[in-house]
Formats: sequence, C-alpha cells, structure tokens
Amino acid sequence: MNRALLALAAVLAALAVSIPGAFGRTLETATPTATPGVTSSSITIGGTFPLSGPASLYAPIPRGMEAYFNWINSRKGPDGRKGIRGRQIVWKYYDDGYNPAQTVQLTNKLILEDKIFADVGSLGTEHNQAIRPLLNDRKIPQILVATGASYWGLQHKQYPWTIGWQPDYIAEGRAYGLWITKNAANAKIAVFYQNDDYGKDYLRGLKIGLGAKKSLIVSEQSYEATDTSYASQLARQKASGANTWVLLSIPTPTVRALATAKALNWKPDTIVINSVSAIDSVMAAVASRAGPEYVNGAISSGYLKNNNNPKYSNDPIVRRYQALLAQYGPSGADSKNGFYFYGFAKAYDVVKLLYNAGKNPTRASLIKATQSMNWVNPYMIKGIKVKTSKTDHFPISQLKLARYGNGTFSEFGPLIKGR
Amino acid sequence: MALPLAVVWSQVAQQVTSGLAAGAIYASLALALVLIYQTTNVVNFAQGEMATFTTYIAWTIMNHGVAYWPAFVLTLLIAFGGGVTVERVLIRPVEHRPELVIVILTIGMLIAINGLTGWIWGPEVKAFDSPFPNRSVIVGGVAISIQDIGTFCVCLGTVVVLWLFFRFTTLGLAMRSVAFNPDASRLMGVRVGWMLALGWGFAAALGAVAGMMAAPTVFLDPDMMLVILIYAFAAAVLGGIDSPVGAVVGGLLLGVVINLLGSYVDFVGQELRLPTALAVLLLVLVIRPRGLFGRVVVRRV
Amino acid sequence: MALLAVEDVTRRFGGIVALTDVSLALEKGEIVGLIGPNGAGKTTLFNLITRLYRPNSGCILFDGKDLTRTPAYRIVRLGIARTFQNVVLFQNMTVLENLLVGAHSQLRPFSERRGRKQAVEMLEYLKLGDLGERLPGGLPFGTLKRVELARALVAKPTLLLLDEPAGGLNHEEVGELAEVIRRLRRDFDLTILLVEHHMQLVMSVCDRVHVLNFGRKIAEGTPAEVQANPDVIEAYLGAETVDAA
Amino acid sequence: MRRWASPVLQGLVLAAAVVLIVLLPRFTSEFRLGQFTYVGIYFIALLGLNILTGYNGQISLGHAAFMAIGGYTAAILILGQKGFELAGHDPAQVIPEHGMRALFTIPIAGLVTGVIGYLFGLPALRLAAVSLALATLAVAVSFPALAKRFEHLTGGGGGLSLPLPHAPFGWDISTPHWLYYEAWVTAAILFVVAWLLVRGRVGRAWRAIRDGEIAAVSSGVSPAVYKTLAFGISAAYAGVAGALFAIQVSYINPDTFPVTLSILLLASVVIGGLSSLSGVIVGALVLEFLPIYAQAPPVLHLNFAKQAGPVVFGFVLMVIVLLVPGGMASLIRRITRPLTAALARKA
Repeated sequence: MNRALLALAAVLAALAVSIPGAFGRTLETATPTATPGVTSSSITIGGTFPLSGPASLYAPIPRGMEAYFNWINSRKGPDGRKGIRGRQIVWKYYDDGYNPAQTVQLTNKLILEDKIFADVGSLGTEHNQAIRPLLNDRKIPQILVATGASYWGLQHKQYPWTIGWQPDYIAEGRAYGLWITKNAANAKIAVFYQNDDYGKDYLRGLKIGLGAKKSLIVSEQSYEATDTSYASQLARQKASGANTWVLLSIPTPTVRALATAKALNWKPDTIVINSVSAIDSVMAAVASRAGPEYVNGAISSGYLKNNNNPKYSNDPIVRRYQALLAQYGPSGADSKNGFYFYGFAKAYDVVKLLYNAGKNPTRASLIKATQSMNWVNPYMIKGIKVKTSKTDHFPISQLKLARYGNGTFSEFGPLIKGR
Repeated sequence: MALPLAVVWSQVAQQVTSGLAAGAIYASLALALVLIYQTTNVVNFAQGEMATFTTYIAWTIMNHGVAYWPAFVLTLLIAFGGGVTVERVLIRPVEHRPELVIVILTIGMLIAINGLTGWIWGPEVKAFDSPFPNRSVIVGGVAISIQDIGTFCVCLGTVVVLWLFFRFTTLGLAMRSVAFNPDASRLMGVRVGWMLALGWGFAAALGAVAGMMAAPTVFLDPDMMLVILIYAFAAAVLGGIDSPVGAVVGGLLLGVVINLLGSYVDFVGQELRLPTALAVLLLVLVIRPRGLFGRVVVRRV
Repeated sequence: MALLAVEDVTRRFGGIVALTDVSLALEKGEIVGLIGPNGAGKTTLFNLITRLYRPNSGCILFDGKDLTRTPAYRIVRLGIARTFQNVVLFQNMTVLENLLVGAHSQLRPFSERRGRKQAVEMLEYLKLGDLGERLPGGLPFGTLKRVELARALVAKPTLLLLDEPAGGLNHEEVGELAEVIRRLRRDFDLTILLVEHHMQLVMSVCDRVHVLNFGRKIAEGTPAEVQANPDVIEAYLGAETVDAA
Repeated sequence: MRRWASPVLQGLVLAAAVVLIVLLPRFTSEFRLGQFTYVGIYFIALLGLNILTGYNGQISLGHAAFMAIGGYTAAILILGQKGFELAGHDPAQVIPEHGMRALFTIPIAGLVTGVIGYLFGLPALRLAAVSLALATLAVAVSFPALAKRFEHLTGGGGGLSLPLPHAPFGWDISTPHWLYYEAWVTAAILFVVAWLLVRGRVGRAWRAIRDGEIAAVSSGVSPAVYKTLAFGISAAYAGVAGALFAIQVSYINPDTFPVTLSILLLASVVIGGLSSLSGVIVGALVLEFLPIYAQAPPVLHLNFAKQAGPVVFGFVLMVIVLLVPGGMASLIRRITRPLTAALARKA
C-alpha cells in the first residue's frame, strides 16, 4: 500500500503538471486590441525549435534571440522608449523535437493560447512547410524562417504571409559550382549529400552552378540518418578518382565523413563544405581526429560575420554581442557558439521589422514591412544588404565564400549574388 | 559492374574491411546485450544509452587532463558500478514480472538517459580521443585504418577474455550456473542476486568499451548509440540472443552485408541497405528462429 | 475398430529416445491406464496424441483418422481433450473464463450466452459452483485440478486424457476421484486414457492397463494381469531403488 | 480484484465518460480542443496496441510505422491523382483540388493497414518475443527509407501537405469541433468494437495464448489464426489513428511518425495498464499532455529546462513500472474500489 501511495504521489505530481493546463481556460489578458498579440504594452511573437532530440544543436538560436529581445526590452531605443515603440517583446518558443507533427501542434498553441502576433524564425524546412498553410489561412505572418529551402521566396504568390531569411540552399550550391568551374576547371567531383530535400536542393544548385561542366561530377553518394558508418560510400568515392569533394550534409555526418575519409587515406585536393556545417567548433572536432592539415583550405560560404574569427575579435558588434549574451543570455552560454550569434543576427532583423510595422502594428503592416526591407544588418559580412521588394522575397541573397585555416573560417573573394 | 576485375576485387575487399570495422562496434554492444540476456533473460534497450552516458563520462575525465588509458579503466569501473546499481535499484524489484514489463522499464531508462545526456553535455558534436592513430595502412590496395584494427582487436580480445572468464573462473562458472538454472544454483549456495547484478555490471562495462571504441569514428553525440543499438540488437538476435560468439559473428556479418548490399546491389543502393539487411535478417529468423548460434530450446510441456 | 490406435510410434529428442515403437489401442467406452516409472515416456505419449509433439515414425489413428498431420489446435475439435500433470490454467483469467476457453471449439460467434450456461453447469457438476469469478491463483491444488478437468470436459470430448489426476491429492480425495472418473464415463459417454502413479486408483477404475518403461511398452492387460507380470515388478522395483538412491 | 463493482456502475462510468467527451468542447478553448482531438487519436492507436500487447502478449515497437501507413494512405487518397499532378514534384505546391473526402479515407486507411499488419503477422508467428520486438522495430526504422524510395507517392522527405481540414457535406460546424467529434466518434466506435472483441470468444483466445500457449492449443485455440488476427486488428486501429492524425496535422512526412513515437506508444500502454481498455484513456492523456507540459509547466512557470521533457517522461515511465504494476487503471481502481464498494452497499 505504501508503494501505491508513493506511486500516487508521483502520478499526482505528473498530473499537477499537466491537468491545470489541460482544463484551465485561457483568460483574456490586458486590454484587447484589434490585432492579436499586440497590446499597448507588449507584442507577443513565437516560434518552434528543436531544443531536444537529434537537431537540438540549434537550441541556442531561440535563446540568442531571447537574449537580444531581453536587451531590447530593457534599453532605451532611438525614440527614447524601451522595447518596440514602448511595447515589450514577449518571446515564446517551444521544443518540437524536430518532429513536424509537434511543430503543428505547438504552433497551434502559439496561435490559440499564446495569441502570437507572428510566427518568427521557426526552424526546419519540413516543419515550416507543415505550418505554412495554417498560418497563411489565418493570415498570420510566418517570417524569417530558419531554413534555406528556396520555396519560401519562390512561392510568395500562394503563401503571401510567409517569408524566408537566409540565402537559400540552391543559391549556395550554385556559388560552389561557379567557384569550382573557375578555380578547378579540371576537377573530378565527388558529391556526398543527405538523402532528402535539403541535400537534393544543394545538389541541384551545385549542378546549376557547374552548368555545362556538370559532367565533372564523377560520383554521387548519399547517406541516411540510420547510417552509422559512411565508409562504404566514401570508399567508392575514393575509388572514383575524384579530387574535389563536396559535402552537402548536416554537422555530425560531416564530421564523421571527413574523419572516415581520412581513415580511408583519401585526401581530395579540394574540400567544399556546405555552410550549415561550416562551423568552427565542428571543424575543430574534425581537426582533432583527422589532423588540421586535412581540413585546412576547405571551402564554404557565409553571410554572417564569423564571431570566432580573430579578424572580428575587435569588431564592435561582436564585442557587444559577447557582452549582451553574457548579460541577457542563459547562464553559461558560450559566446563562441555561432548559433547564439545567428540568433542575434535574426533578432536584429525581427526588431527592425516590428519597428517598421508602424505605431499600431497589424499583421498586414508587418508583412508589408517584410516587402520593403532595405538595410545593413551589422551582424552580417560587410557589404551584404538585407533587401526585399514587392517582387523579391529573398531577404538575404548575397554571400561570400570562406576558407578554413588556423582553426577558423575566413571569408574571401567578392560578394556573390545568389539570385 | 562493368569495371575491370582487378579494381572490383580491391574494392570489394575495401568494402568488406570497412564492414568488419563497423561490425566490430555492433558486435561489442551486441555482446553486452547478450551478457545481460544470458544472465537475466532481459533485453536491455537502454544498453546503448548507458554506453553513451559512460563515454561522455570518459570524455569528461579526459577533459580534466587524465590520460587515455587511466581514463579508460576508470570509466570501466564507473560503468561497472553503474550497471550493478541499475540492477539492484531498478531491475531487482521487477525481476519476477513478465518480460514485457522489464522491457518497458529499460525503455524508460533509454528515454531518460538519452535526455539526461543531452541535458548535461549539450548537443554539440565532440571529438573523442583514441589510443589508435587516425592513419591507415595499405594492404593490397585496401586502406585499413589503425583505429579500425584497434577496435577489431579490442572486440576480439573482449570475447576471449569473456570466454576465459566464464570457462575458467569460479565466478564465471557461478554466473553461468545462475543463467542456466537459478533455483538449483541457489540451492548450491550461489548468491544468485549478486550474480545478476554482476552480469549487469559487466554488460555496462562492455557497453562502455563499445562506446569508447565507436566514439572516435562516429564522434561523441547524445544520439550516437541510438542507431548502433538497433544494429547491435539485430546482430545479437541474428547470432542467437544467448550466444556471445553468435553476437560477434552476427555483428561482423551485419557490417559486411550492409556494405556489400549498398555497393553492389543496384536496386538496394545506399538508401535501402538497412531495410534490406533487416528484411534478410528477419528471413533468417523465420527459417531459423533461434539465430545462427543460439541454443535449441526444447519446448517443455 | 479402436477409437484410438497408436501404432509403432517413436519419438526422439536429440540423441535421447523417449518412445520406441509403442503401440496401444483404446476401444470406445474403455478406461485405460498408462503406468510406468518416472521418465518412462507417458507424458510424451500424451503430447504425441495431442500433437504438441510430432512422432518421428509411426502413426496415431483416432476414429480412423491419422492425427500425425493434424495441427495441434484441431485435436480438441476431433474430440480429444486433456489435462496436464502440473495443472496449466490461465492465471489471469477467472475460473469461468478458463472454462470458456476450454469450450472455444464449441462456441460460435453469438453463442456466448449458451457457452456461459454450459460452463456454469459444468462448474456445478464438479462442485465448483461458487468459484466462477475467482482467479486460479490462491485456490487449493485439488480444486485447480478439478477446474482443469472441467475445462477439458466443456470441450465435449469423446476421448479424455488425464495426466496424473491423483497427483497431489489426499487419500480421501483420491477415493472420490475414482468415483468421479467412473461417473464421467457414464454421464458423458467418454473413453478415458489415464496416466497415473497411484496404483490403487489405477487398479480400481481401469479396464485395462499399459505399462511403459524407458520408452518401450513392456506389458499390457487387465490390472490383475499386469500386477502379476514379472517385468512390471522388475521395472518398478528397479525404479524404487533408483528413487531410493 | 478484476472488475468494477458491478455492470451498473461500469455503465454509469461509461455514460459519464460519454457525457464528458460530448460536452467538453463547450468548456474548453480551441487549442485544448485540438489537444483533446489528439488524445482521441492516440486513444485509438493505444486501443489497438493494447489488443496486441496487453491482450495477446505480442510486443510491437513498430506501431508508429503502422500509423504512418494509415496516414499516407489517407493523404494519398485525399490528394487524389489531380492533387498529385498539381503538386508535381514540388510537394510544397498548393493543392487546391483533391481526390477523396477526408472522412471516407479513414476506414480505407484502416483496412489497408490492417491487411498489411495481418501479412506482417504471418512471418512474425515464428518469432519469439525478443525477435518480434526486433522485427517490429525494424519496420519502424526502415519506414522512412521506404517512404523516400517511393517519392512519387509519398513526397519523399519533404512529405505531403494536405488541404486544411473542414467539415464535410456543408455541415455547419467549426473545423476544430468537427475534427474533435470525428476523432472521438471513431474512437467510441472502435472502443465498442474492441470491447466486444475482448470480452468474447476472440478476446479469450488472445488472452489464453498470452497466458499459456500450450494449454490454449490444447483447448482448440489456433495461435496462428489469433496471433495474426491480433496483428491485423491492431494495425488497422493504428492505421485509422494515423489517418486521423494526418488529417488533423494536414501534413505528413516520415518524421511525423518517428521511431520514438513507437516507443512512446508502447510506454503509454503500460502507463495506462496492460489489458485494460479504460486505462488506455490515461495512456492517451499522458502521451499528449506530458511531453508538452513537461517543457513548460504551466503551474510552476519554470522555464529553466525546456529540454527536460524526455527526462521527465522517462522517469515517470520507470516510476509507474516499478510502483504500479497494473498501470494507472489499476491505481484508479484501487482508489475507487472503497468508494464503489460503499455505493454498492447502499444500493
């Protein structure tokens, strides 16, 4: 009977966590205005992110945004008021475990329970795709989504309430293709890609960039999430005689693939790594197993300042980022983690947009603001402009190639127009 | 298929070699599964997560400046203690409940430990040191990485040690007798409870070995063992869930077959190689339910 | 024609031969005993008849039909029901439900009510009337044996195989059992094959007795004939000495 | 110790449950309603899994894959040929036209999944418990790769977007209410079907096989017939749940039915109580609410550990297995027994 009591206590504790929420009715808070999520003193926005599970690598993004919003809420803006024109930003984000079905459910929570003004920066291609119809149906802005699929910009007509942010994968892949045709004209290319839309978008872009030289690709191998070893694929790529290796993969597989290739004694002359995985800490992991010389010289691309690069160590924006993260971020946040920086960069544009949505922001005015973005985001590489118009729905379409060396990626060459 | 014969053969050899390397890791974890199954008739779904957790502990120890081998031994001891504790605290109370209940308990452990690992150490991929250099030797056009050779030897070494232990030590004999007939063993003065706990301890330590052998190539990641566990499970069942030798053979076979399927069967390709391998495995089981090396269990009526 | 005819049946387990060329026949309405020391192969023969095992050679005819190709679950439908030496009841089902499983082959969809009625009647018949809603756990062993018997009977068999029905019963209960077995034959028109160690019971109820030793049949005849058979005495004495050792 | 005090009380509780389910939409917000719709969907899947695991003793770690089969069947039918043509190779395209009415796809999804489950049950017959767990796990693990391979039907990794759901036949009922009643009416029907199956000849055969296969065989129960039947029916339930799920989410890709869902489903059955149909509702509630509220406890307003959800879930699961052998259903029964006994005395 004692055990039963103990169990009862445990279960009651669990239910105490869930039931009040389950049966509680949402109370109307503050004075309602015409626009959900906007009161005289606050503006509520939200998004979904993988905080746990296989993609929890990205968990710092919403936390970086949170830190930035906290700062915005406590500093006096250009108009002398805190927050956005005196409204505090309320930032709600939930863990969808990188499962689109959860994304849908949590987005419903954001819409119906948290009454968000807009869905901001939600992460994942399929995840945003899953919630796009319902957000558009309700005319709720879905802005600055954290995915590089191309259709956020391309399908503006069908989904006018949705807009992307970062350079898309096709554009990025194209940049690599162009670079290869110019710098390694006789390359024999092996492509290692993730077998889904993400990897295939990149591959498509690469081929567009290569143009007539598409035939340079001598080996295409894909991997699945259920692969524990890529030795089989990589042995074949090695055997193909390729000397240029393009990796279109997410971070952990990229690390594994590079170390495995080294173990197979395969050293391509040129290694190209997609920007998603071109993270200094990721490369450091490779370097510690495969040796720095293996990855030195690897090519990638970027549009944000690399906050780890010594070149930027005295950059006022990077310095301020470090200070703000320490003050407003989660305790123990590692400012070297580029995803916090990404969060800051995105939050910067969010604040701009919310400000531009006007004195009495409405969902329509916010979307209107997304169609006339035109500014320099100081977190981005010099020269890159955040720019949209009624016909251009790709906020960031410029990028710069970067080269790995001395433990960090350094940008080089001219700005490349993605579209 | 239209490649010159010489090229094909060295490539086949390469595929087999790397398959053996991957298989050695499956085999190590499969051994841990078999060890627990042998002594307690439980399939421990948390085996992979326990391995991941202990590998992170090893990483932490090394991060504090301890050299590889001392850290390795220390981790084995911690894993052993952890395994014994798990058995005494969690498994003991449900010992006599149906198999399913214990399976669910280990699934609960899987979920909790996986979450805990991510929570404590974060999701970023980490490099894990290895005593073996990340170089390779070339034999007849086949590149064999020294790490893989090391993993392979450690795996085989473990089997030999286990075999010697169960064959020639009193403790090993006692554990075997418990697995074979707990009631009779109890009558003969064997402390059955402690033997089961020891079984869990050894399995946890074995898992730690598997984790530390896998981590240098798959890198340290909270989910690194989730998929490997499925392979190990398949290897153990294929070999015969109660046969240590079967686990090793099953693991190696699985590694090789998957590589060859992916490379040389066009319809399968890289994307369908796991489903195909599992389908083949199930076919084997349907024809031979006890696995390749499993004992025949005479159905007693 | 014999109701059950076992002809030259052999069954091996690995290297061990459990039964060698055993033959026996049961006429309709007979009560036949099957005796022999431990390990003689009595239960194995039961398992062969109920097709839990398949014979390595030989055949088993029931009502003229060869059982060796019949799947085990069809046996009861043909009219053979059995009990088990160690009482195998469904522990998580009530006594009544145990009986309803026994009547599985008799029930058709939507005949639930009739099935229940018959099961309840069977419980009454075997003086288990008030136990229908109880779980088997905790009931005395003798009662469990009767529950198992009831479960076999609701299948409406023509041949009943009883595996040591007297095992674990006290003197008084055994006396009662002999009466029950005779009554069963009369009331249900049964033929009964009985494995038993309790000689008194065997001698009092059986029409004929077969004796097995080390997997071979060593004797057959009326109880009196078998009792006088020197081979049987030898087998039992030998067994006694082994037991004593 | 096995039953509620009396059939009368049982009926009363059931009636109360029905009233509660019918009236719930009046008292709850739109979002909650959505959550309770998921509860209904999980309820169906768990009923099916409990038939297989609880009543028949066969472990399945692959039920999410069966849900996925149901979900894809529904999605493909809803889109229809025209929908696919419009979508072309870009699954993200708008799909204004569609094939079959969502409501009609539900039974078809159940049927298709049931047949596949039945076929899977045939070889599974020869597998021992451990091997069966592996076999079902293998199905779950392999499903994403297969879905990707047949991209022209499934949309590959990008999945399929469905038209937003709405009530059919021009019925004047809001979409969330429609989805809620659609799920719960289906659930009610399937509950009654499960109840009839479980308490009758078939259910007894299942339980007999679970408790002792040899005695069951000797009683004339064919393990082959009833085990495959359990697999088929269980899969059909999962298929119906998967179809409802796909309609509710109006999006489907391999990630929407991950391997972890299979594991959580099995865990929830145990939490609710093996071989207890009423316990299934507790399992469904836990499955829906615990992961969401574990990350943002509404009472405590603790925001420190959003990734604690899985840890909490794992621990709750272990605690229940360790301390409440019969699952929540037995606990509830234990608590209410004195009460019902008192009521029965008075009556």
